[in-house]
Amino acid sequence: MVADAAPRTAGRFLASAPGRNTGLVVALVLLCLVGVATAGDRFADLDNVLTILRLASVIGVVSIGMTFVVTGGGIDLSVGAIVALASVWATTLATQGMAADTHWLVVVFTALAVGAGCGVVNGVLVAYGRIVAFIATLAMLAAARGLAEIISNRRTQILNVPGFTAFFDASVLGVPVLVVIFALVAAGGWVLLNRTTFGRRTFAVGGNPEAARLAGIDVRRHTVVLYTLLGVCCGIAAVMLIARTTTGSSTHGALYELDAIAAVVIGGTLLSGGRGTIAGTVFGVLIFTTLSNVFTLNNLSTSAQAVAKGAIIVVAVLLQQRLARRGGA
Amino acid sequence: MVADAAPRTAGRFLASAPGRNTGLVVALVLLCLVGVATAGDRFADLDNVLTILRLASVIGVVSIGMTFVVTGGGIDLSVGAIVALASVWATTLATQGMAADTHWLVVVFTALAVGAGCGVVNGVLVAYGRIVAFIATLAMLAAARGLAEIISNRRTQILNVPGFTAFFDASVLGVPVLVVIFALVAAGGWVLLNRTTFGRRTFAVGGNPEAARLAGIDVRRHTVVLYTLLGVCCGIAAVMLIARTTTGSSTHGALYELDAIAAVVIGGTLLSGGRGTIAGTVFGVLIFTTLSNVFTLNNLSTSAQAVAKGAIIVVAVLLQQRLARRGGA
Amino acid sequence: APPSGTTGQGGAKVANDEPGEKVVIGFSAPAADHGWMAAITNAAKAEAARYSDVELRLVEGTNDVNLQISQVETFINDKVDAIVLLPFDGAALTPVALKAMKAGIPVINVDREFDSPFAARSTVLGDNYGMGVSAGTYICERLKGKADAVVAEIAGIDSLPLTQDRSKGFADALRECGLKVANRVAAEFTVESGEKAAANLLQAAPRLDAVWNHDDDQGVGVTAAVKNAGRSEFFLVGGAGSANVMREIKADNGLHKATVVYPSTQGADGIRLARLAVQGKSLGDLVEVEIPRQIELYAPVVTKDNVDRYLPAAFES
Amino acid sequence: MTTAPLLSVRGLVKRFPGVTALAGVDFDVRAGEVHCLLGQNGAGKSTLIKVLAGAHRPDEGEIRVLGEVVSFPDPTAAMRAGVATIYQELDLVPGLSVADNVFLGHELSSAGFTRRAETRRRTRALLERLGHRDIPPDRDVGSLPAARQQVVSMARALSRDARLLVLDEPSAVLDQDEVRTLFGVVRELTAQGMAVVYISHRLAEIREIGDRVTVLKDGRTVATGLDARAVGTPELIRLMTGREARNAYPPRRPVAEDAAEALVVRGLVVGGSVGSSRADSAAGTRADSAGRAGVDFAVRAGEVVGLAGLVGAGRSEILEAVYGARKPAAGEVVVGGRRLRPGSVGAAVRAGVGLCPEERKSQGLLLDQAVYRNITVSSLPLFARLGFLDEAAERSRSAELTSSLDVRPSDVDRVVRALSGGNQQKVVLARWLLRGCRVLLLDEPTRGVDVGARGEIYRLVRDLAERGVAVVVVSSDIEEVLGLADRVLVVREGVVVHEGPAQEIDESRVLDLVMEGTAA
Ligand SMILES: Nc1ncnc2c1ncn2[C@@H]1O[C@H](COP(=O)(O)OP(=O)(O)OP(=O)(O)O)[C@@H](O)[C@H]1O
Ligand SMILES: Nc1ncnc2c1ncn2[C@@H]1O[C@H](COP(=O)(O)OP(=O)(O)OP(=O)(O)O)[C@@H](O)[C@H]1O
Ligand SMILES: [Mg+2]
Ligand SMILES: [Mg+2]
Repeated sequence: MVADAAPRTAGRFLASAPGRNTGLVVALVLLCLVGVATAGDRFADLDNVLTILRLASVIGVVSIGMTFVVTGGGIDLSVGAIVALASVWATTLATQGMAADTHWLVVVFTALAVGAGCGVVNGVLVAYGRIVAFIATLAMLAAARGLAEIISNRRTQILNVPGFTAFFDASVLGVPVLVVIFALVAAGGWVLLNRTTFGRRTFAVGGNPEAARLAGIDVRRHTVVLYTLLGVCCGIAAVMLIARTTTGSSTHGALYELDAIAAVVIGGTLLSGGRGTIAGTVFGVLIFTTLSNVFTLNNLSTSAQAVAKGAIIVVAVLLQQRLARRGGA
Repeated sequence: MVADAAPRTAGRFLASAPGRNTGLVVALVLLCLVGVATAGDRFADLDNVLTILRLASVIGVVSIGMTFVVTGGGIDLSVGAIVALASVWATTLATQGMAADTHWLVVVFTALAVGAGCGVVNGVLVAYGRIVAFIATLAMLAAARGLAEIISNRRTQILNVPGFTAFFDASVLGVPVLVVIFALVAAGGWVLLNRTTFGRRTFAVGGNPEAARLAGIDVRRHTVVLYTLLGVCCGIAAVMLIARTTTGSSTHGALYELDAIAAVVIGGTLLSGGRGTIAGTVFGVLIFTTLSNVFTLNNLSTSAQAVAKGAIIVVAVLLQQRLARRGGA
Repeated sequence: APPSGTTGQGGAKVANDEPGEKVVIGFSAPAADHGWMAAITNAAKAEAARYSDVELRLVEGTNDVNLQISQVETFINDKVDAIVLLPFDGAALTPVALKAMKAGIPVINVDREFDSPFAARSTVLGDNYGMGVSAGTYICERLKGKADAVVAEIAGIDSLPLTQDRSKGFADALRECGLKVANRVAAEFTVESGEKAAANLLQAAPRLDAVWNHDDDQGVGVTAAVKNAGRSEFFLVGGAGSANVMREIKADNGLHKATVVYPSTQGADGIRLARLAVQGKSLGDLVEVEIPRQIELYAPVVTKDNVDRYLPAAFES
Repeated sequence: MTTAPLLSVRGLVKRFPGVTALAGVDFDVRAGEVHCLLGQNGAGKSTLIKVLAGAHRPDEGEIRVLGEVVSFPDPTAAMRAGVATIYQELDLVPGLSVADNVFLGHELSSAGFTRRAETRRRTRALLERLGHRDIPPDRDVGSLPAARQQVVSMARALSRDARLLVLDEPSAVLDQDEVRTLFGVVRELTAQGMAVVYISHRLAEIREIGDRVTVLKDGRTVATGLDARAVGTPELIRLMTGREARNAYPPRRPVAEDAAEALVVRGLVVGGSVGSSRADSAAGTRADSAGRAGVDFAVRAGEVVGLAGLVGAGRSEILEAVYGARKPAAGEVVVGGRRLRPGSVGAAVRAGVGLCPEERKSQGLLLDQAVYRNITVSSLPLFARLGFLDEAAERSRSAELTSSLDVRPSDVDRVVRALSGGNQQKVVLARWLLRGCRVLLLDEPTRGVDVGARGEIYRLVRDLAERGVAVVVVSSDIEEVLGLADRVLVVREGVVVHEGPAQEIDESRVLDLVMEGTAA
């Protein structure tokens, strides 16, 4: 027992909450080393780091929301479409008109409300309609994109609300507002998942819905709330995307569903539900974003990027698993 | 333990294998009625039916393979990319050269071999690398598309092998060869899933992998075979697509993963594994294909189509479920 | 509605516009997942609406060649009078276009060319290679004498052959004046992807002199990214020719100094040609009795000097 | 006394599609008593308590609490009325900590934030009361052995302010020592006026803890309010089964001296990945794999060997290692003279080894598949020609087995999930009967099995042994090990501490052996 005290301490650490992400941290650090080695100062530059973070922030917010839904045993394929719909709706002339007359917060609230609304519909279809989440949200994907196209008439809608741009273009102590929002959503998500009754119940609903029901949890209502939460995250992401591109468009958010789910799963959240980690998701998002940054800095062709991306995902996951297994998790 | 007789007969039927698909049949029939009502003879026309079937056949073959993987508790996001890679590889100049010198079957075998190879890689990553299927096949998706682009140099490759086209353009008793292939794959899939030890083990592996392992099934090897089977199906689909378009291209098979999984799930196969039906999958494919045909005939705008599609999916599933529930399944 | 007194975009009112026998035209194009493609479909729709004798069958835009093939098959089953086809992949749609032609339905091929001359009655071609050449030549001119100039390229969907053509033309033209593409990224023709690609590109290249962006719709995102990064040392050349960018060029208050038109009215041209072909009419300004086999569109560079000519025909992204 | 009983049930009916699980149940529970429910597997006990817990809605009948008619549309309503339940199937959430599981659904929180320290403190207190200060409140429940999970379930029931505590076979996964602790708690609770409904198939327990007994048969009350201490065992068995009781343990036949050794285990050290991760939180009660002596034993054809020991002594680990389901750190397994490839289930099965695992739901059964498919899953080649299955043959062979094992209902097309716990166990047994093994490993084969069926299983084991099968039985019921086995191995901390013929040892001696060293 004395003999293997050291490895055991290591094992303990690796199995602990921060330790469980060691593999991800290692993968990210390796990626950064590759970045520095191949692109030098252009990579290890404050501006570049901020660029990466800014790029990560939009999909990051969606992924945080997705972490809740997946932990709660669901899945949502419609996130990209919801982002598109919310961005379009929030930049319709009517909304912009209202914002110009009153306050740019109208734009923000419209996006959040549209996101939440779509989330509620998803949740109700899944929880009360008992439609498999995959199918229900696939239907929402089709419908929301179609609606976004109809509303925007497939035009890119350009935002013209001065206060809005001023607010989101600003920086707080050198950190862009978008990154601050991502950080706040991540922190809020972490607290919500790990420190509140709601979070506990989310694990229960995802891990063993029958047990959750027997424990007196209203599983269906909880499910609706989870999808709504993700919808609101999509609304936030839409606002961020409007700020970043100064537009609303039915083409926004393309393939977000795959990106978000990939970040969530690579972060260690179980697709079957019952286990989820916000920190893991944040690392997952950062890994994917850094990867494409390193590729671009190196001027890699898109095809080579794709092949390399596939290989790197596999290596990162294997690494993560070996480390986690040693931690005996 | 005494049961009421009359409802039971009805219930028995609805719960039986053909009965379980009643909802799907009803949905398909309704769809056809809508088609006849809105497009009349243009819908209920032999040529149109063949058009629907031809369209269904490519994605149909992929969906049959997907049914096996999903029933076995897995998922494969890389099918579209594998179709693209197989189509490109089978139409490289080298392959075509060999085919011209020897036999067009070279093209066919290349496509099948590439599909099988990708399937083996997927299976090994999932079963032996223990990488979550979602992530492993996502990596394959990126890598295979990238590879297809590299091989084809992002050019569409045009097939110039006369025997090939002649064979696949033919009809058997008025039924196009592509449709015949789909029918054969579906029939073979049905027999394999429902009448063989392999199929039975697939249900076991998907239903409870631990129990399957303790019952003496080599779960990992079985999983590899399942993914390989799907890879071969992708190879067949690639051949069919080459025949239909006379080209191989890295853009082939876009979003097949969503289409195939949607067809499989709407058909009644459980995404969590352990339950799967080939007939349901065939109906699922036909529903989606007929839907788009009815839309085409009716001149609906793309956006309105998307919204309608979303709504119809939800209605179809709810219908299916109500009927299934009455069957007490 | 009967043909109104107003003329189509850029077209002249000619005797050809007089109503003739009724023509049913099937129109199929790739998914309208970016502004230019949406404009193509919208322009085609608007063009068809101008003629009382045209009935347009518009089907779901799709990037699945298999689905597009079946749409054309449906047109054949329906015995439409003509088919206007903007194929997702020209080569892949060739067999079914051949089938349509064999069935006696004239096919007007738009933008992406079939690989068989028998597959289309007439072809309206955008000049993708020429577009790259135009952009490259313009950049060469503006950067004249700057041998160490850094030129970057933001391409569109990289897996499409047309993107390859554009890039090739661009590289060839730059080579003429001794420049080369220092950095190249690819976006997806959408605002968001443009923003992402540009954000990364701007990091990769700390100093730039000129950037060619293939598509003005993604250009909205590119502009936003440049603004976010606070960069302004270079100029932008757009592509496709959206009204937004042209207005910016006209005002001369932004980074865009020029854009290379890739006409989004090709679909509309296709509709007109289809109608004429079916009605047995010829092109007004040609002496020929029949419409020509092929029309290759020009890819002009729009600058502050000539923007007024192009603005009316530009598409709103 | 004239006061209304705490709980009174009249004419309760519950139908499932195709089955009437409760066909009219009446019984009363008084405050302060332990009311035992008895009945064969599938009699409807669990269904009854699920109705009482609000998990199922009854089709007919009424429930009164203190004379007032109540209805429990959902579990919350039942909990509010003071009913706390421990279900037969563990209803915990893996991935959540012990403390979180205990307070799931009634979390200690302020403004939505969980009060984690308080939750831990109260969980620790509850566990201590159940005699398990060794379970850390922060531990992920999914990583605990089943027996520990049962304790957590109990802590959870206690954490609710209940007037009526319902326990559905809580003792099935516990060893004798733990059952004693449980009884202590139950007595303490009833002394405070709480009523307890207790379900068990072990009649000795009923006699020890119960006050009154209600017997269910085919979903109906056949006797109620019997005095638990007065009523005789044969009488209870007759009420439950409708048949006369038979001698539980069939007679042993001496094993032929020259019988070949079917299974030989040499120097087996189990410290596989799963075991070692558990070991570190067992708080040093277990020796580490390093320096631990291996396990040696041999089983001759036709011999039944029993492994006795406390829960967590490592008996299941040994069986799993023999079966190849777990890779041993050292040692070898020889079956029929051939050494098995370690860590390969396939090799073991091919050599003729079968295992009925301890946790039948997660390890043994394909819950959503038909009974016959569960039975034939290990013997598919028997029914296949060129890979094609003869389903009719599968069904008829399975039906033979289910009727000989008295599985109820005997319909082989029913999904296993809808069977009662005991019947599910029989399905797992049927699987290996069908395959026909040389060596059969049974881990807790009678867990949750009713008395009648238990006797049948014993006879079955004997039958198999007489036909030359080598059987290894693990059971936490020491009496059962002694009654059934020819030879007994006592396992403690992964090591065999005693080996000898079953007749030459008695229960108290075994208890001494298993407890030694852990008593402190
Ligand atoms: N969810 C269900 N669906 C269908 N039938 C069910 C369901 N639950 C129980 N049954 C059936 O109801 C009957 C009673 O089962 P129950 O679980 O109440 O028995 P039990 O007395 O608890 O048996 P055991 O001692 O084996 O636990 C059985 O025939 C069983 O098959
Ligand atoms: N209180 C405990 N907490 C955590 N792990 C424990 C505890 N008690 C035992 N274990 C672990 O359980 C494992 C042995 O379990 P195993 O199931 O093999 O025992 P068993 O004798 O078969 O008991 P059971 O009768 O429960 O099956 C060992 O790895 C041991 O470390
Ligand atoms: Mg029970
Ligand atoms: Mg055990």
